Formats: sequence, structure tokens, C-alpha cells
Amino acid sequence: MILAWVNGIYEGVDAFLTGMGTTARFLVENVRGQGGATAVTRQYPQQPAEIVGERVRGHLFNKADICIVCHACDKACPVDCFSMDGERDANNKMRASRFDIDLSKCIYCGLCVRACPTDSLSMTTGFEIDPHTDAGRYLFRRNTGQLDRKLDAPDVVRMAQLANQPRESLSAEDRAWLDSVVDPAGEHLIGMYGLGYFTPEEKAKADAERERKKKEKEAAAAAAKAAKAALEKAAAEKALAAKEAATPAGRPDGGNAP
Amino acid sequence: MEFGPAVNTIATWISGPDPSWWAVGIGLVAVWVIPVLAIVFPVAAVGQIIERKVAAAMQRRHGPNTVGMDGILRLVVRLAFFFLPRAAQDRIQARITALPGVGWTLGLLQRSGLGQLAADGVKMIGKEDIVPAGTDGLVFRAAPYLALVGAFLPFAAIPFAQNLVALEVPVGALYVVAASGFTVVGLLMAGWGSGNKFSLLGGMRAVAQVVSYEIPVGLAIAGVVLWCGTMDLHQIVAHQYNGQWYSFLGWNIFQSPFLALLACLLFFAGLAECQRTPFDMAEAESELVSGFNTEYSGLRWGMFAMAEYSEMILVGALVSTLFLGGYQSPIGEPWIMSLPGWLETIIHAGILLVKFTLGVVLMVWIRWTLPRFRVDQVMRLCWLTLVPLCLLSLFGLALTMLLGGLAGGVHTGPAYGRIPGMQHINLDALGWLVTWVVPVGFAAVLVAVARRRHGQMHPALKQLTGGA
Amino acid sequence: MSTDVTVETLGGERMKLNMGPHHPATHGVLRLMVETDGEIVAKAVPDHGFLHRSIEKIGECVEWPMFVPYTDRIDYVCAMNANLAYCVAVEKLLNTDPATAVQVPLRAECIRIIVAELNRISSHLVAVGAMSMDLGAYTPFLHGIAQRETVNDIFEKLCGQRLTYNFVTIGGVAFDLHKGAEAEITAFLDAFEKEMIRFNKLITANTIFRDRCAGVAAISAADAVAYGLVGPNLRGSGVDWDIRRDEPYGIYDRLAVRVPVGQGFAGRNGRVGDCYDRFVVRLLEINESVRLVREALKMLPAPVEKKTDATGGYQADVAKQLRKPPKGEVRVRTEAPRGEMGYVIVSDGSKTPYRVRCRTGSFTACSIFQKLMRGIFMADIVTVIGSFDIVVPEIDR
Amino acid sequence: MSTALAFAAIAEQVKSAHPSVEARESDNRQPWLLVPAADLPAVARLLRDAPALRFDSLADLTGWDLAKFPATPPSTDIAVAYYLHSLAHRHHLTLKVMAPRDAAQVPSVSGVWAVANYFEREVYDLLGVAFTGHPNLKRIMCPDDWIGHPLRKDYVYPQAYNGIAHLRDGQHFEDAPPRVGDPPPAPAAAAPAKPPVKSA
Repeated sequence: MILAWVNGIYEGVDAFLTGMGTTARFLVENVRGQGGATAVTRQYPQQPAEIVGERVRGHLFNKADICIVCHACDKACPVDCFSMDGERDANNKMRASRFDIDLSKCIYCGLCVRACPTDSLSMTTGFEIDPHTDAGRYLFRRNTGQLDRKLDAPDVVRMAQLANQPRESLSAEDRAWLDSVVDPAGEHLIGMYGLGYFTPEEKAKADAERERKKKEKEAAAAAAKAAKAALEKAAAEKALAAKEAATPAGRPDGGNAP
Repeated sequence: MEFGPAVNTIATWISGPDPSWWAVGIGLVAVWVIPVLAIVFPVAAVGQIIERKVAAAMQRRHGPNTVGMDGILRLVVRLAFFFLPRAAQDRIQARITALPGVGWTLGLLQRSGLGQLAADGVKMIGKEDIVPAGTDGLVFRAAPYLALVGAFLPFAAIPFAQNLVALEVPVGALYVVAASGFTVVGLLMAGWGSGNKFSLLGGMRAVAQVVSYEIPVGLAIAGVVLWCGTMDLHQIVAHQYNGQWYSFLGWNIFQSPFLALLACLLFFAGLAECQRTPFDMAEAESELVSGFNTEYSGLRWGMFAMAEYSEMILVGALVSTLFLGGYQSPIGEPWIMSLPGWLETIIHAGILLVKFTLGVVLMVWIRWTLPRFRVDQVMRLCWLTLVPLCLLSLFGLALTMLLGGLAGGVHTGPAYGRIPGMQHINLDALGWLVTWVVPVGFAAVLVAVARRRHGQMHPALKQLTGGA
Repeated sequence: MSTDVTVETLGGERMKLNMGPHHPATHGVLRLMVETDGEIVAKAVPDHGFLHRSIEKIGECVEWPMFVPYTDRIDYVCAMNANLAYCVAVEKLLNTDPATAVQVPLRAECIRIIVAELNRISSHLVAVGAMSMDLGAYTPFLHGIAQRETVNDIFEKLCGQRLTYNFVTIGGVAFDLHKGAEAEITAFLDAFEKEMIRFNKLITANTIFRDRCAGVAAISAADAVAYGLVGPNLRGSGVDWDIRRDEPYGIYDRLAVRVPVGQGFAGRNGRVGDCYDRFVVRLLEINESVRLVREALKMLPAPVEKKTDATGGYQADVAKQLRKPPKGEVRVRTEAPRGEMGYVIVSDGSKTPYRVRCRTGSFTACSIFQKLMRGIFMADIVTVIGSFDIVVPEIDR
Repeated sequence: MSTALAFAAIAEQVKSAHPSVEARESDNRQPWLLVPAADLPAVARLLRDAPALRFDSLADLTGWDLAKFPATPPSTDIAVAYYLHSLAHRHHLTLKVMAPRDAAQVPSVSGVWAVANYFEREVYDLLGVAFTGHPNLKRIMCPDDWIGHPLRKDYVYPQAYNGIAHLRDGQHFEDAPPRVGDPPPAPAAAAPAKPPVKSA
């Protein structure tokens, strides 16, 4: 029993010293940056994630001039984040007149990209939609024309950097590039829940249209209800009148008998 | 009750050669509060940064590194030039950072995360003091103060320097143990008053644990008292001086293997008294959410945190005082004693600060290495391991002293400094060797036999740990 | 050593305690209604459903391939294995009729093994790390996560995502291995093995950790089988059963899978089937997975241009079959990190499943909680939960 | 393994003890045994305890609503399927019990295989099959006051739960745009199914 007790103490001390030695080595390695054991965490907003590889599934991007509005992406999407309208152009080809991707629904699964027959749909390496970060904030400052331009993560970082600087201090090249991706006019509320492809005017129009339809529907329902009520009232009056007309003349029992 | 020389000096300075009670009181408060405010409080605050930086480095993270340049300077400028418009404040800040060296210093502060200190303090003060419904109002509100008082009381008897001690009680060691037990009242009140079952469990665990661990603490201190023949902490420190340039060999921890063992036991029992991992039963995060301080917020929570770090410092200071020569330097004292008194005080206090800060770092290191005990294992460790080991050490120590006395190893030597000399047990080289070799050799043989009988490890585990 | 106090000797006055759904140690939104007498637990009743997202109902509403992203969400800690389980099940359904039979290319099978075993490693790292964190050691958890991040980097290069991969598809995998993947994986494995030794020195060999797990909540083999425990939880109780070896799917029959079982690793105080055995079995499985990835890399055929090629391709063409799959039902069992992930799939011959049923390891693991959590300490509750490696979305689906 | 039995041999043994059990096959030739609900506990005990069978593990227990399944002959029953597995002999068996949808009641096997406790609660919750003799037949996924059983084919989606609408503002199920390629919407189903048996 005493030997077991001694052994228990020895094991405890041994494990304690081993553990302390291990953590001490971690400490030294981290401070000196050896053995790959430097800090692996990131200072998030200042130091955005590195994008590794080319298959990164970031924001969806549709190249509208080659999209043929075949709805393949819509059919493949498990969460219904697409809605689109098409129209025939001068060459009788289908072209997207509206292509809305609801990024708050998108689960970044990439099934739509695999389904796309024309490769018009792709995923950028940009993933930031948090408007509290620079990258997220400046993504919202793009107008309809600029939405045709695919922006990957490095572009987004560059965009945020340039847009944060005074405009006068930029080189001509940078300024031109910035103007091609960010609208100096300010923020656009594009799409309802994220980076859709509505312009503000289109969104207003769509909202008005939906409102109008809803009102029409309600009005029609109200009218139908009123008509039905009137009809019922008329029928009831008619029945009453018939009853009144019938009682005194034909039926001595007042119409109560079967 | 006797008061320290500094207290007496201040009292005499205030009201003449026969100081009245209020003058003594003022002196006492001054000499007690100065070390606490000037040494313990900052170290307790810095301890949190140390903790976070050490933990981060062990875990391949950065730790605090953001608040610094912007945080501190902007805070200072904003507070100092409150009435100025924002733009003017920014200009002032820019002008200050343009001064030579300021930017560099602030950058260092930022990298080391020290700005977090100020930010945490401001945050803690600024946060709402929430007293949830269902709490026992007065008990809940009073608990943090009691915990803090319990953490700071023992510092009155710790000698920070030859002069810098508030209470020069002849039973200083006893006083420290008694006063540090006061904290647990605060923890129990917090656990009870919170009206939260997790808190209650935490408070109960704290009581059970702290009360149990006072036994090994007391026994370990008793060993030193036995060896030095006094309970006066000042005398114990003075006793550890051997008058040579290698004065560190005079420290208690090098005198006997039993004293070294007692030092380790005191450290671990003290760790348990501060409720630190692996003994953090009372606030076990993954079991009791946060134990007794679950319901606290803002400044009251901050008081608990401060009490915890102060207790860590207390343990470090106690181990240093009892075993590591207290405020003495390891390389002889004459070079310090030749300095003027105020400088000597500062240097001695600084030496003690370094010693207990190392203790705090060790505690932090332990915390981020070991998992937590279970509540029954903590008790088992205390009663079945620490207490028997303490008793064994005491017995061994007594035997050493007896045999040493018989062999004529006891003689009187001068202790350096302004405190009168003490009787030493100054063994010669042979006696010292025997003192160390016999017990250590016996323990080694015992461990070897025990390993052979009981120490087999499962082969799969050997494979997992690299065949070690 | 467990407590000497039994439930029968407890006093009559009990305290009711709600652990969860926001408790730090319940690994998500699990709620335990605990009755204690002081520190001793008299009763603990789990309460589920806080994360119920009706994934099985969704399965009846989406088309066959569109359910794969949802399987990611059933078990996000090992999404590759979850994808694989569903895809293997659908392939088995298609193969029940020669007209719709599908031949998964060999290269795709190898890639599946590689990603599944890599994901098993990263999932077990979360399991052992989270358990050590529950027991108060925070550092090993973050070192496990750091290794998991390396796996995630490999997966991000492979399929573009770090958590919900949607990589395994019906009939193969979505992408071929990226350039330099073999070298990357080998380099990771070499570094990883060294790192794991330090991890084990830090936590597995620690006596405090061992004593806290030893003998706690020991499950006999008969109980483990009766309560439907699967995977490492079952093997921790000493039952030698691994679907990869005993009912192989894919090409597991060509890799000799070695199955570690619990043997009372904790030594003196330990018993077969206690928390420590489950913990160590996971660590041994990590080593085995490392070996399997290496073997699969050796077997990997050279890639060819044509992606539907039976050997070097990576994706059989199944679009036509999925429009009109055979009518009927099929059940498939696969070995996910948390044990058996079994699918029952009922097809009415249309392009949408009639019923998709996913049986997960964590769900059945919860059924034994009430039996285990009697007469143990409060602190042991987190040990038990951690040792079962439950992932709450897998329970609630 | 040599002691593993084929389906035919297992079916033979079970039928010799319980003649009411029938061997069936699904459309894609997966064999299973149809067990009348009344015989289920006895059959289950036989399967677990007979030395040659020894089905010690209930690998899965689930069910599905046959109301829309194009079976011949058409059925509106709820199928409850038991997937058994023997760790001792390493063989499998599938049992099925057909429960009429209006009064779906099946005897519980939670006394035979402990794990059935949870599985049966799930089937009860999602499909509304009441397992008689179950020790704790309560909903496990949905809240206790949930109306209907979601995996039934005639389940009607609620617009709100306890006053909390779960769609976005202004959106309703009937307003949600139809998906391209979907069949035209079916006429609205009947009132929500009531839980058949209120558990104790």
C-alpha cells in the first residue's frame, strides 16, 4: 500500500513535469517562431483570411452577357436562392433582364456552378459580406454596371484599401481601377438581403409591383366577398318574400309542416 | 501588538516621541497601503496580462496585442482635454506621438498588450453593476469586498524590506495563515447570495477546499518555524542569511531536502487556496459555468479577479519569505546595506517583487498545462498525500536538527543587517552532504521499488506517447 | 475511481439543476435536467430538440443530389463522412437494378477514402480536444484545432470550403485532387504524427486526466450493444466491431483496417469501457486513419482526361439514373467518426426521395445517458458527455 | 462468418414459431419480414434470445408513411421498420410492422432492446405511431405542444408556432414563388393531423 502511494506520487510528479516541459517547449517555440509553432490565429478584420487554392466557393457571380436564363442553376439549388427573368434580344437569344441571388439564403454548396451549361455562373474568392468590415462595406458601393465585374478576395482587399485613402493621393491607374469597381456616389442597397442584382430603381419597381398585386388581390377578394354577401342577401330577401307571399294564401299551417 | 519600524517612524514624526493611537493608525495604514497599492495592486493587474500572454503563447495564439497606441494615448488625451473638440484632441495626439521615442514606446505597449490593462480597468468600472433578482442583496453586494479584504490583510505582516512592514508581530507566520483564511467567507457569501445553484455549489466547494488546504499550509509553515525557531517573519528572513557572497545557499530551501519538499507542498497547497487550476473547483468553468462569480459583473467581478491575483502574489511572497530568503538578494547583502535607507528599501522590495512574480508566472504556467481535479480527488490529495508528506517532512526535519545538534553542527553566526543575529544551524560541508544524500537516496530507492511493483503503463499508451 | 456513495444512500432532499442548453460543457444546445444531492448526481434526464431542423423532411422535398449539402449540416464536424454515407446509400439503391447501375471510378473511391479518413482525424481531434477542455485543460484543445486547420486548408484547396464540403457526390467526387495534393497530405501526416506525440504527453499521459476518467461511467459490452452505442463508444467497451472492416463499403475491403478496442487503458483504477477507454480508442483510431490515408494514397490510380473513366476518372455520370431511380428501399451503414451513420432510403421511382432516414451515433449515445448519470459526481457529467463525443446537430438533425 | 444465417433460414426459424409472420420483398428485392403488430414483442424476444439468431443489436428503427407510395396494392398504412443486427453471428434482418394511420399503435420493444426507447420516441414524434407499453412516450424533437407529425405525407405546414411566424415579413407559403419545373401545386390538404394518442 505504501509502495502504491509512493508510486502514485511519483506518477503525479512525473506527469506534472512532463506536461510543464511540453508547454514550456510550446512557449519557447512560439516566442521564437520555430517548428511551425508560431501563432496560427489571425487578427481578423485587419488580417483577412488567406485564400488557398482556386476552388474557393465565395460569393456567386453571374456573367450576365453569356447567361442564357436556362434555369439550370435554379433547378439545382437546394435552397431556392435564385430568381431571374429573361427576354429575347435582337438575335432571338435569351438574355437575363434580371438575375437576383439572395445571398442570405445561399449555402455556398456550388451545385449551381456545376449545373451551369455556359459557365456564366461562377464563385468568386470573396466571401466577406459583413458591412462592419472594409471589404464588406465597399462591396455595397457598386452600381449595376460594376456588378458585371468579378471581384475576388485580393480585389476586394485592394478595393477597400484604395477606397479608404483620400482620392487625391491615388495614382491615375489606381483611381481608374477604383472607379471601375466602386461607385463614388455612395452605397447602393442592391437586392433585398445581400448582394442581389437589383438596381435600386428596379427594386423599387418590383416592390411597387408586388404591392400593387397584393392590393389588387385584396380588392378582388373584397369585391368577391361583397358580391357574395349581396347575392346572399338578395337570395334571403327573395326567400323571405316568397315565404311571406306563400303563407297567407296557400298554406294554412304557416309553412311549418314538411 | 508591535508595529513595524516604518510605522513607528511615521507615528513619531506626526505626534512626537510618544505617539497617540491615531498617529499609529495613520502610520499603519500608510505602511500597509503603500506596498499593497504600489506593489501588489499593479502586479495583480499585470498578472492578468501575463496570464493572457503566456496562455496565448502556449496555445499558438497572439493574446492581447491591439489596445495600446490608440487606446492609451487617446484615452489620456480625451480625459485631459475633455473640453476640446475632437479634431483638436486628434491634433494633440498626433503632436505627442511625433515626439522622439513616444511612438516607439507606445508601439511596444501595444505589442505587449499592456494597453489592455487600462482598457480592462476602464471597462470594468464602466460596466453596469448588475444585481440580479433573487439574490440576497446585502450578502451579494458585500461578498467581493470581504474577498478583497481577505486577500490584502495578510500583506500587513509580509516584510517587503527591512523597514517596510506594517505589522511586526512576533507571530507573523500565524497571522498570515489566519488572515488569508478570511477570503473564503467572501466566496461563500458570494455563492450563497447569488441565488444561483451553480454559484452555491461553487461556494461550498471553495469552503471545503480552502479549509482543508489550510492544514498543509500550516504544517509547511510549522516546518520553517521549527527550523528557524521563530514565528516572526522578519527574523525568519534574517535567519536565511549566511554572510557570504553566495548568500542564496543560506536560503531555507537549500538547507534540507525536507525544507525543499515543504516549499513545494506550501506552493501547491497555496495554489489550492487561491482556487487556481488544477484546483479551481470553485469556478470550474466547464462544470459550474463560473461558480461563485457567475452572477457578478463589472467592478464586483473585478474585485474577485483582483482578490484571486492578490492571493497568488501572497502565496508567491510567502514562499519567498519562508524559503527563498525573502527580500534578500542571492548574492550577498553588503552592497545593498551600504546604500541609503530609502534606496535599500526600494531594492529589497524589488527583489521580493521579482521573486513572487516568478511564483505567479509559475502558477500561470501550471494553469495552462494541467487539467482540473475532481472535487473528491482534491480532498483525497490534501488528506492522503499532502498532509502525510508534510508530517513526514516535519519528522525528518526534527530528526535532522537533533542529529545535527548531536554532531555539533549548531553554532551561532551573525546575521547581517539591522536586525540582531540569530542562532544558526550551520552545518559543515559533510553535514550538508549527509543531510541531502541520505533522505534523497532513500526516497529514490523507495520510488524505484514502487515503480517496479506498480508502475506499469499500458503498451498502447506507450505507443501513443512515442514509446517513452 | 468513482464515488463510494451510491444513490440509495443519498438524503431525501434533492436539488434540481438545469445544465444547458447554454452550459459551456454541453457541446451545443443539449439540455440535461439534473437532480443532485450536493455533488452527487441522483438523476440526469437529457432533453433534445433545440437544434431540430427537420432535415429528414427536407430530404423528401429536394431532389437526390440536392440533399448532399444537407448531409453536411447533419454532422458538420465530419461533413466528408456524412456526404459519403448518403452517396453510398444512393449508389446502393441505384445498383439494386441493373438498368440504373453505377460504377464509381477507382480513383474516386481512393479519394473518398483519403478525405473520409482525413476528416475522421480532424473530427477526432475536436473530440479529444473538447473532452480535455471539459476537464479543464485548455491548451490541448487549441493544439488539436491547429492541426484541424491544416486539414481544413487541404480541404479548402480540394473543394473550396472549410466546414461544409459538399465534396462527395453520387457516383464519385466533385473534383479531382488538386495539383500537389499527395505531397501536401503526406507532409501533413508526417508533421502530424510528431505533433500528436506531444499532444499525448500533455494530456493523455497526465495522471490527473487519467484519474478523472478512469472507472467513470464504465459501460459493459452487453449494455453498449443493447443501448445501440456505435463507433468508438462501442469499441471503447471492448466490442470488436467496425463497419469499415466487417461490412466494408467503397474499397475498405482492400485496406486491412485494424480496429482498436478498449482494454482498460487507465491501468489500476480503470475498467473496460470507461471514459478513458473511449478517449484512448479515439486516439488510436487517429493513428489508424493516418495509416489508411497513406495506403489509399499508394493505391491511387493515375488521373485520366475523361472524368467518367472507370479507373482514373473521378465522377461517374448518374444524372440520367437519378431522374428515374429504381423503386424500393435500401439501407446502408457507414462508419463515421461518431460511429455508424446509417441511411434508410425509400424511393418511389421519382427524382425526389420518398423518405430519407439518417441514423446517427450521437442520437443513440444519448439513450444511455440516463442510465450512466446516476451516483456520479457533478464534474463527471462533463466527462461523460465529452467522452461520448456528441455533436448536437447529429442528435437533433 | 460461418455462423451467419441467410435471410431464408432466419425467416424459416421465425415462421416455424410464429406462423403469422410473412416473408416479403421490396420492389428492389430487399427481403424483410412482415410481423403483425400483436406478435411483435414475442417475435422480438425470440429473435434476441434464440441461440442461432441472437439479434443482440437493434441497429435502426424508423418508419415511413405509405400514403403516397405507389405500392401494389395501394396502402395508407404507416410502415415501421426494425433493422436488426447480430454482433454474435454477424447477420441482419429487417422487420416491418404495418400500422393503420388513423389508430397507429405498435407494441413497444424497448424492453427487448434498450435503444428502442429513443428510436420509438422519434418515430412517435415524427410519424405519430403510438408505441404501447413504452415507458416514456413523449416527443423528442418537436416541442411538446407541437401539432401534427411532420413526416406524415398529409402534414400541413404551420404558419406560426406560438405566435411566432417563421417566414419573412409579408411572405406566406401560398405566396412563395413556384419553382421552375415543379408540378402544379396540389390542392391544400386537410386539417392538421391530431396526435392519435395523448401520452401519459
